[in-house]
Amino acid sequence: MDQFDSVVQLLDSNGSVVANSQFTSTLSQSELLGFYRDMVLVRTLDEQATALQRQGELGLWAPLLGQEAAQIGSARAMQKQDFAFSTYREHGVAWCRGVDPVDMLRFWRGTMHQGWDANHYRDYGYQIIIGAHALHATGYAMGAQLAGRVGSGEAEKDQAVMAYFGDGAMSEGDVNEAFVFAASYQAPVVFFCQNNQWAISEPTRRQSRTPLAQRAVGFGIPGIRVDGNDVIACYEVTEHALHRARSGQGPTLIEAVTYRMGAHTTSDDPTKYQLFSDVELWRERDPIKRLKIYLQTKGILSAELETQLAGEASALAQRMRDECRELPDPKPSSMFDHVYADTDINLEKQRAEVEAILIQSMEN
Amino acid sequence: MDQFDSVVQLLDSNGSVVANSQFTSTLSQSELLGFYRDMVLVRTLDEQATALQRQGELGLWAPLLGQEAAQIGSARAMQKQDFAFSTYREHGVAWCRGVDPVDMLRFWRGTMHQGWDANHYRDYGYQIIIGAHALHATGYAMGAQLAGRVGSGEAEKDQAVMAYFGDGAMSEGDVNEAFVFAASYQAPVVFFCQNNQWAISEPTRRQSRTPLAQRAVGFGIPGIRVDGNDVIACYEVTEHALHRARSGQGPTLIEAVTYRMGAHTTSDDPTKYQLFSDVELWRERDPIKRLKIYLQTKGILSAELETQLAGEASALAQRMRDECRELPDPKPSSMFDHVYADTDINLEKQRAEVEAILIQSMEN
Amino acid sequence: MAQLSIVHAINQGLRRAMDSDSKILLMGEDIGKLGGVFRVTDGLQKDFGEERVIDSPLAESGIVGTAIGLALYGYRPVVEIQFDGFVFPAFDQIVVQLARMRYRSAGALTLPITIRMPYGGGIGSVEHHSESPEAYFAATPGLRVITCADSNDAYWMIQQAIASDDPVIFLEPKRRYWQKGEVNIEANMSDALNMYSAKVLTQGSDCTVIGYGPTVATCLQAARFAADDGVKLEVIDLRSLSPIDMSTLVESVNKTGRAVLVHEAPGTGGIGGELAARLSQACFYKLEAPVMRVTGYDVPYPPSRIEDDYLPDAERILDAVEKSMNY
Amino acid sequence: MAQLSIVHAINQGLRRAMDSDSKILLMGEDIGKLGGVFRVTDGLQKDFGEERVIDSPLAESGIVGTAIGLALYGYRPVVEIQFDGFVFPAFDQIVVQLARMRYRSAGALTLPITIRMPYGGGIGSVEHHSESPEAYFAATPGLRVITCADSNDAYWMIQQAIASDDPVIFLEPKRRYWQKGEVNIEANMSDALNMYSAKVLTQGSDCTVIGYGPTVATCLQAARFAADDGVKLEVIDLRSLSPIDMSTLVESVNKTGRAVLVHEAPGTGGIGGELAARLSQACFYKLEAPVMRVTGYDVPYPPSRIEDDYLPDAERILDAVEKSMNY
Ligand SMILES: Cc1ncc(C[n+]2csc(CCOP(=O)(O)OP(=O)(O)O)c2C)c(N)n1
Ligand SMILES: Cc1ncc(C[n+]2csc(CCOP(=O)(O)OP(=O)(O)O)c2C)c(N)n1
Ligand SMILES: [Mg+2]
Ligand SMILES: [Mg+2]
Repeated sequence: MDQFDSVVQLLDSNGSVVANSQFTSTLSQSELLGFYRDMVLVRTLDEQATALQRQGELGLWAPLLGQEAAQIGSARAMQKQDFAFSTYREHGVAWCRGVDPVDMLRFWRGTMHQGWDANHYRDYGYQIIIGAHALHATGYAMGAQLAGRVGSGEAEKDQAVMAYFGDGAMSEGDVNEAFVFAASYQAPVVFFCQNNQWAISEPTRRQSRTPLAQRAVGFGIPGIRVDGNDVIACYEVTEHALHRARSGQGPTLIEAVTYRMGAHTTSDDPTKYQLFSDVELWRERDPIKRLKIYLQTKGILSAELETQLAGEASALAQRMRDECRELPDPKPSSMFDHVYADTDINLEKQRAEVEAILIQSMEN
Repeated sequence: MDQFDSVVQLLDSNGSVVANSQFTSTLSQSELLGFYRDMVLVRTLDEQATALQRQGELGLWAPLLGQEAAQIGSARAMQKQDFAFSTYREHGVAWCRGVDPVDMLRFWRGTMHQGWDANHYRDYGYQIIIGAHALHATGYAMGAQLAGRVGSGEAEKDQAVMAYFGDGAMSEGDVNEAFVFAASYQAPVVFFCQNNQWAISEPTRRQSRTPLAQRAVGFGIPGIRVDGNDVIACYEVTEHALHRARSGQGPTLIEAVTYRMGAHTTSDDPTKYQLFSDVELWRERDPIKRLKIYLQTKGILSAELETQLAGEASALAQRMRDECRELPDPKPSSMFDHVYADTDINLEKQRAEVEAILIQSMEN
Repeated sequence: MAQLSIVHAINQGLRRAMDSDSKILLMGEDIGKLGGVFRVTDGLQKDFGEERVIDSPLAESGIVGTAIGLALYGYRPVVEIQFDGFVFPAFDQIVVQLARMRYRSAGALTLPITIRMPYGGGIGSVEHHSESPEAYFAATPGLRVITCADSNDAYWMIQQAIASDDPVIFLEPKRRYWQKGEVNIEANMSDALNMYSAKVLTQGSDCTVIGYGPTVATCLQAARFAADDGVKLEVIDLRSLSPIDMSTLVESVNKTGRAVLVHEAPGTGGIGGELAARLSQACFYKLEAPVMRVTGYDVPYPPSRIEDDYLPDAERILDAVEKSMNY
Repeated sequence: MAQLSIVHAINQGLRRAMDSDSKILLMGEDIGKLGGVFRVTDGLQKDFGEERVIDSPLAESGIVGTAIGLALYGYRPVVEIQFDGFVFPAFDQIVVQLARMRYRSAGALTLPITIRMPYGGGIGSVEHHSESPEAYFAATPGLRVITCADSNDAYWMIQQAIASDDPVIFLEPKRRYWQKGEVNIEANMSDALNMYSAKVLTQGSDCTVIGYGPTVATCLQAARFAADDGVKLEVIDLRSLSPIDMSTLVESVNKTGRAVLVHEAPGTGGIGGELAARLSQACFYKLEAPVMRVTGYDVPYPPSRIEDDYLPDAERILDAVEKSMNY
């Protein structure tokens, strides 16, 4: 299984281009700059949200720190008509799908369970239950297939689906059943596993003794490992897999090897289980740093652009701070909305009760 | 993945010995004769139970017809201290564990949910929920490990566990989670998948496009395919895997390639989905026939032995017919037994109610 | 009018629904060539093709989970769970995902999925083939749970379930599958009784007896026996376990002053408890006796040779009626 | 006596149990080095080793399923489910396998497994972190379901659960985890109140108020408010949801003639329905008013910014008491 010992890398941690027999960068300078901007802003977003949680404005936050390249590289390979199914950590994916960072906060602040319209952005929102959405993604991909939107050859017609999850999720029955269904129906779905080395406090080896990408083979699905801190490789590998999917060649599992540089969530204390030396090692492999060196070396990233981007970042952070606090709390009686499509007498009675309590408490 | 294209075979369908680079038969003449007897009697048992169901004596029966070699070969490789976890079809395994065929009928007649003491025979009984017991087997194997009964090198001390299931079961989350746990803890469990080509009416390719044994690789578990109609190969391959397990080298997945020659259960109508020509093809590969030819050719199986065995078979059938009808119906109030270890007032009240109803109805 | 068994009526109902809406897909184990283990989908794959009648891998969570994805894409999946006892691997997808997607998305996402499931005992089968898991689903906000007791309801309610934008658990009383009855196939769906309404089957002044699914026939039998003794039972087919049509029940119990609730599932935690609680409250001053429950006992489903002692029968219902009348 | 938080009391209870029986194993996600996301198992892996405090792969069905195998081997696994909302992938293993193995085997096989699970809302967290799934388990024959409301019970009941040969679902009221209380750690287990008994916390003649787990504190608060108005509430901590200690409840309700049931889970299909049904029957002539339920509403758990409007509070309990008194 030698193929899984090697990890596709096109840009090493020093920002130098690496030759690869299968993949080469097809990205233009402006695309690369765009990725850089994405990663910087997404890191800003993440830091700001973490800070907002610390200030009590959010109930919880799951930082993506360290996983910017995996998320931006893969999500930027998606077409508009594709659809993303994510976990709680894919803020970078939502970002690429066009979701406003403030809308992302709604979930974590507890004002809404889904902060944006999934169909509008073709991004499913946060899923907490580990692995459950891998099946939704697979079913959605089966839908695209049934609808004749696979293998037509028309660029804007053919669709694929991205299913994001972590290394821990690889152990859940649902993810493995998703592999079964995807393989059986050859559904156009790309499973993108961010192996950030941890499922909360448990190292990846508790879930698997073999590289996770290898899991795919037994299901008859190609598996591929990519350097998850190399945004270019993540892009190319995903683009390749999505293309396969859209053109009717079936599913792929991508394992993006990365590291969770932050806490699991703002409730977590990683010092209990992470080695400082590991974190330091991975800091060397920072996804933003290496692209920055590359862009600077190539003369693509000027000091001026840097300043502009820094301004953009601080404006974003400022807007998040301002708008987070302004996010409207739901009306208490809205808890009865959308439980059912049809009206429910029982719930309408309960709604009236809640409204009466509120009036009563306002009168007191 | 070429390794999975080949299937370990030591005795071909014409009863000729086949050379294999990895495995050779270690079986004595009397062991081979024993296997032959096992298969003949288990087939008799199966036919008799099917007949009893037709006569209304059993609620249901799941025939093993065609799978005799897979079950006898594998189960005969077990040691007394090993433990078997089976589905509803492993009558041959229960047979090897020493379970009386009449006790097997209790479940199908509906007099008991478990017709024998699992701990006594070290055989778990019938499990209906597809895949659920793969986890029980894995947990049991973890228990053996924690108890220090793996890798001690003492022949009667070291234990392994057999987990039997079908090709359909390979799709269930539980079976895949069992692979995860078994690999993670290197538990001494052998997963024995009888690929009988069908999950009721669905062909194996609906579950997987790759050989099922290959599934193991992605979990870091060795996988091996064996001719499931070759009792010698089934024995040798299982014996090898059990030895690995007992000696601390971890789990194995064995795929025994066979064919379900009968209906799924007595409620099923396989003519709706099976091709007659396929069934005919597999009839040529009959597991009993080939061993018979071999034994006859070698002069091991005399006409006298044959007659003796036929007598044994018809005695068994007769005893099953007689004793099945004699199996005691449970007392109605026994439905309240063993729900809990501790007494339950609520249930005792209900028991009294049922007893009162019975007295009342006897009085009427 | 047509004389159809319940199996056949559901089959025809599915066929009619699929004819009228090409977004409707069937999914499940063995529903294609085999037509399902109870033949409910017999012939449908032949007529609608493998893309609309989909034999799935053997994985219930996978079936419901991918059905959710298909529904998100715009399809209306009708999922078959082969037997009641096999629904539990899909429990997470049903109660945590299916039930909540509309709520989670504040109405943006709709999952018009129907989950069909044969349920109940009395068929002499082995473990896990005779379960009554309805209470788990009826206790789950976001799900609808309905069940039919006759062929006409089987035919129309399956169509109503499929037409609903809510996820519906459609429970099929397997031991009544071969019970025949008149089906008004000429009607329109809008003429059929709303699937969420209870139905008064016999008028009676002495005691209200409420059953659903497989126990409705038992209740009717009890009513016939009672009538011989001059006792008039008002038998109600509950039909919908979520929502519960309280007004029909309350009206009847206020009239009779007595109620007996009948189901196969264990009493404790069953639908009967919820009904008894609600009726005891709603009819507090009208009840002449406590609401009685005649149910399966609080044990796992027993071996089939004693299932008749487990299942509510007419005697037990009449005992409860008598207890109520003499209270 | 010691002053311990509920988290700490459970931790100490686990420690004491493990000290006394080497067959006891802990299994779960992140229970080792991290000590669990709520630190309930803090320090136990360090002291008892990785073989007795086992970090498991991320698969709940796998955890419970392998625990069953370990129990068959002779161990006594104590499983942690990280949050209430994550128990459903294990539902099949819990209700179909764990609950029934003793019954299935006619007593030959024993599964002395305890499943620990933080439950309930009020912690301001995101979806799936605030569920109250107790009714599903309490409706399942073969399972026992208990919950603690104070540190002393936390300490003793976890030990009793582990000592029991029945599978026990041990529900931990997560929003009360840090509530401190006296624990009588010098006692013996046999001195502690039986885990299946309800406990009368305040004597009162006007109305019985029954809560469990996280709502017990709310009931006590209501009782204090009521006392200010001269209304005497008899607050009962139910403690065991399966079995239900009916005699304690009936005695109280027969005395007060009134009952209010309080839980966080949705009303429909909740424990309250079963209790109301039973009390309405058992206290038929003594009840002065229908049994009232104060519960979560029949909706999925709402976004946390409005969870306080969802959760029963002292006002709502007092409203129900008033309604009952004025009925
Ligand atoms: C079914 C389920 N079980 C447990 C959890 C609790 N939990 C949340 S995140 C997590 C670890 C997930 O690890 P991984 O899949 O690697 O994703 P990562 O958090 O590293 O991105 C756990 C155990 C959950 N959310 N859902
Ligand atoms: C969880 C679950 N789902 C569905 C079923 C119904 N069922 C019983 S056997 C079977 C097919 C099993 O096929 P396979 O695993 O290949 O075993 P085989 O019957 O061929 O021995 C199905 C779908 C079941 N018993 N349990
Ligand atoms: Mg991870
Ligand atoms: Mg099979």
